[in-house]
Amino acid sequence: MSESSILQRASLGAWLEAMGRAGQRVLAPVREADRVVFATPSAPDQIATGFVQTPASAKAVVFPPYDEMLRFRANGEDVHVEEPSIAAEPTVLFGVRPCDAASFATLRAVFTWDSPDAWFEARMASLTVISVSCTQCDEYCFCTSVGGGPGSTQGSDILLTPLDDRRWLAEVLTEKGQAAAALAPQLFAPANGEAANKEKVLAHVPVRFEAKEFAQWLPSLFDRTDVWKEQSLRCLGCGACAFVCPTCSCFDIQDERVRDQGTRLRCWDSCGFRLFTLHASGHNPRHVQSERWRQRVMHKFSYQPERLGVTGCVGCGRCSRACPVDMNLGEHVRMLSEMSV
Amino acid sequence: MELLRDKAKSLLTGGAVQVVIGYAAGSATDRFRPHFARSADDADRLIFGEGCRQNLAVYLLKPEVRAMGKAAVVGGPTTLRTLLQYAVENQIADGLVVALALEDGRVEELTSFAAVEEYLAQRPHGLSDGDRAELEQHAARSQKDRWAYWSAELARCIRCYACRAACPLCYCEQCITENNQPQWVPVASDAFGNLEWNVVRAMHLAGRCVNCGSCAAACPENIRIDLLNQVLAQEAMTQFGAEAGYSVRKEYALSVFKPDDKETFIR
Amino acid sequence: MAEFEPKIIAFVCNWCTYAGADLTGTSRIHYAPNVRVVRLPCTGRIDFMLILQAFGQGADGVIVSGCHPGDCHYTAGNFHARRRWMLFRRLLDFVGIDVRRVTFSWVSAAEGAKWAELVNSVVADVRTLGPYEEFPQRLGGPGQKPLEVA
Amino acid sequence: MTTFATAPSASQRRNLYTPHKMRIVKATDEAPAVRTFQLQFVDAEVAARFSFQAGQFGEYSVYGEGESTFCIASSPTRKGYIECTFRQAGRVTSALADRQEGDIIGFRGPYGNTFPVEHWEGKKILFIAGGIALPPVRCVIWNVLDLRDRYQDVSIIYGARTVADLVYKHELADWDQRSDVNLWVTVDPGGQTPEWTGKVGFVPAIVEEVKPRPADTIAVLCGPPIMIKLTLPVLAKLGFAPEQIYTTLENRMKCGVGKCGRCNVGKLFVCKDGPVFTLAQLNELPPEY
Repeated sequence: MSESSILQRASLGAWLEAMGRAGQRVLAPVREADRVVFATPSAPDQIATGFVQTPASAKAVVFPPYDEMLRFRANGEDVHVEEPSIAAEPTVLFGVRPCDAASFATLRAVFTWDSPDAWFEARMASLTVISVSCTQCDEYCFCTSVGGGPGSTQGSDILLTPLDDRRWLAEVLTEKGQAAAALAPQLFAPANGEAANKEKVLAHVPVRFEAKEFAQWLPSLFDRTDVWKEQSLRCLGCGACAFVCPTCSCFDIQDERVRDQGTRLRCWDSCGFRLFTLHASGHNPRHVQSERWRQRVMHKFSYQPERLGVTGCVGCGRCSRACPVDMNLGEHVRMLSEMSV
Repeated sequence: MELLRDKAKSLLTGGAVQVVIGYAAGSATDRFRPHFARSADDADRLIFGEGCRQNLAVYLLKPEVRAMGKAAVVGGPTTLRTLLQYAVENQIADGLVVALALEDGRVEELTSFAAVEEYLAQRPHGLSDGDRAELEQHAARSQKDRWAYWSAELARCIRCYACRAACPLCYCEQCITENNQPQWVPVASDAFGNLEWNVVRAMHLAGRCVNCGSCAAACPENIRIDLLNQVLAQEAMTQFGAEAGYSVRKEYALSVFKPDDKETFIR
Repeated sequence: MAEFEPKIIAFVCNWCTYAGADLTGTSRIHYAPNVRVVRLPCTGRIDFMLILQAFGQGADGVIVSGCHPGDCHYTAGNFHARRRWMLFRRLLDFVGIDVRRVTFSWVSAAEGAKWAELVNSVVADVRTLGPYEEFPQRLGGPGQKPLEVA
Repeated sequence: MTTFATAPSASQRRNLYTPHKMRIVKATDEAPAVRTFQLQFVDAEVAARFSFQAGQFGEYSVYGEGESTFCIASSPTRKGYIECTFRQAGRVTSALADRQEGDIIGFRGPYGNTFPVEHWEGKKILFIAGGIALPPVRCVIWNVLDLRDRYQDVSIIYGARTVADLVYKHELADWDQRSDVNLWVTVDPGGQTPEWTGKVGFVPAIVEEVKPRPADTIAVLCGPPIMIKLTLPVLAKLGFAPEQIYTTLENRMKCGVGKCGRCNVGKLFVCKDGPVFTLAQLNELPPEY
């Protein structure tokens, strides 16, 4: 279904305006102070370039830090309950990396299996992902170890690859991609053979381990408490890795109340926290940090691949860049996979 | 570096300590990671440099590390001040921790709180000129600008609690945020919840914080939450002459009072 | 538009200020009805979070009052409170919260008149400052913006 | 002020987290801090469509405090209502404990898998429960007793710390009267009262004393971890195979529909792949519960 064409980088402004006129909210990596965050660029030159990856992921577009699930007000013995609308704002996510594009498949697998989550479905349906291939990477990237790659088209509606500083190779991959391109068809010129140059400009991301093979082997390491303890000795048990991670989807359900009215919220949660599995009796099936670190690795590299058929990690490296004590997931998993040899 | 490694090896092989908590090379040239040296080989990986910012004293209260036996901890003045604040708050007993104080490449072994106190007495107190200047610059802004800055910055907080995890003095078994009867500090990362959390964190460290900067270094959103602690440390100094982590006397700013504490705003 | 009537929450200690406020009533002294009094055992128990909770649930001004230093029923509660207030007020100011809306005072059980005067002056001050709209409201509370219904 | 529209009726509901409203029609104090609520759906349409099987659980919510996970303690053979029994332990259960008859609470469910009661027809059933774990077993007991002729002997061994801690006291008395039920009720040593006529001793000891025979028998075992740990070897010694022993796991839960990620034991979600497991299944799982 993918057709390639050439898009002049200078024409990005026209394209973004066309999206705006079509009622699309555009989110892109924008430099704010010393950080690159996802925001609505006021002009195309505001879109950040020359960075490997944003510190925080873009998952908030479909799975925000907190969601109001319902509101209620007491009414004598009865309760008035009100549900927020499921409608989602049409959004174009521009300039994310191929690993981010691939991460939406993991979130979709969790939120739509068995009993679909209405908000997630509505937000995904109105999201168009236009990603930009990676021409540079750093020590933390390991997308090529988990089935992805600097030029992977997985999860993207359109993938742009910077052939040089003037032109993008544009691969239109889905209907949504076609709809986005159709907003300004005049900007896209035929590729006539340029697609072959794509591989040359892509970053070289060394393969650290083979995820599929590792997923088979990992369950047998469950009882190696010595290994898990040694790896997680320096882990402080915060939620930074889970909250910056594009594929972490665990959440908490909390009620907020002021006198006789209130709201029920879904909030981000992390398996690294003590309360995550604490029973009312005080018993905690995962009461030490090494067990929580084991759960993080097992969930992403064994349980999700086996149960949902998706990788639980897209190798973006955000957790390792954000960790206060340099817990490097790619490095740790490579060490675990080498144990299997 | 060699001095540090040799010192660590002698401590370990001599059995004075069972683990030396220091730093080792990290994922990138500018990254360092906490390193638990328990053998001479481990000690060879010990390094110290500009990027070593996580206060290693935080590990002294971790059960996994305590189980290793007696520990030596590597660090600068703020790590040493943490040890004295631990002493004041009865978290560790004297003689149980060896401090390896590092300054311009020299290593000094301090095996008692008294030695640490004396070492710190000869070092400059209070906020550094840089910290003070930055604080003044923030404080000099108008109230409207201060609120605009802080309400925007705190709204970015994602409540990952890396600040709490990285802070050696945030060691409560059950943090106020984990109390849900009532849920004082809301769980959601909304504007009110974030403001409440960051004010509570700063106030619960008032008069205790040693300004090691681990909280700001850990924040994935790069919010300058350390400024909130510094302004309280500065106020505790000017109002009560109290500074955390410089003595083992069982008192710090909010644990004691003077009947004639002066203030200008109580009617 | 009706004149703005500020909502003032007063956290008072049970032994002195609450008794003082009671005396104000029994002495038939009139004072502004905008204040809602919350009784706590001592200023030492008046946690700074209460002040934030009050603003987060719609208060425009807060009064915190208790026994004069030396009179504390628990000997040292107000001494500790004073130190906390000194640091907390500086932090609120640094963050940009309008500290003119937070009033700390000592009111003894005999100072019925002072309580009335305190409340009247705080209500007047806050009335000129206007509603405290910029303070973030607690989720689920009346200050929440209306919901786009399903 | 916004006008509050009542939540759309069940059929249009796509938001799977909105609870159904249920009215407390009967509230019984079973033991200190342990209460049982009998609940009926406020919305008749939901009541008509609702069905569940023994072993399934639900999320019971008090608006403003949160949700709590309990099994449905009544049997699916009893129509028109469901029951839940809970101990007051935290924020939500404390709020639930304050509710009176006539109040409205929320309910989401039924969730999780079930005890395969229909496959047990023609077999002997042995129920072993401890303390507050009788409710998840009771729903199966009444399910079996309401279809009594389809099963051989039914034996129930139930113990609690003290006499006052025994739940469903009146039902224990009913079961005691019945000729087609063998009932042993015990209290931990020191928990008996002068008038106590039942057994005295820990549940594992009583099981050893009763010596149930494994032939053609299904065992349903629920209780605190310590009781499970000490009862399993007794059953093994008596010859019970792991496939014959069923239990239900209690994990911390929030969503109940396999999304919030916290209730897993190894690769299985207790809320979706459980809460009912055979001992054989549990033996394959890592010791993470």
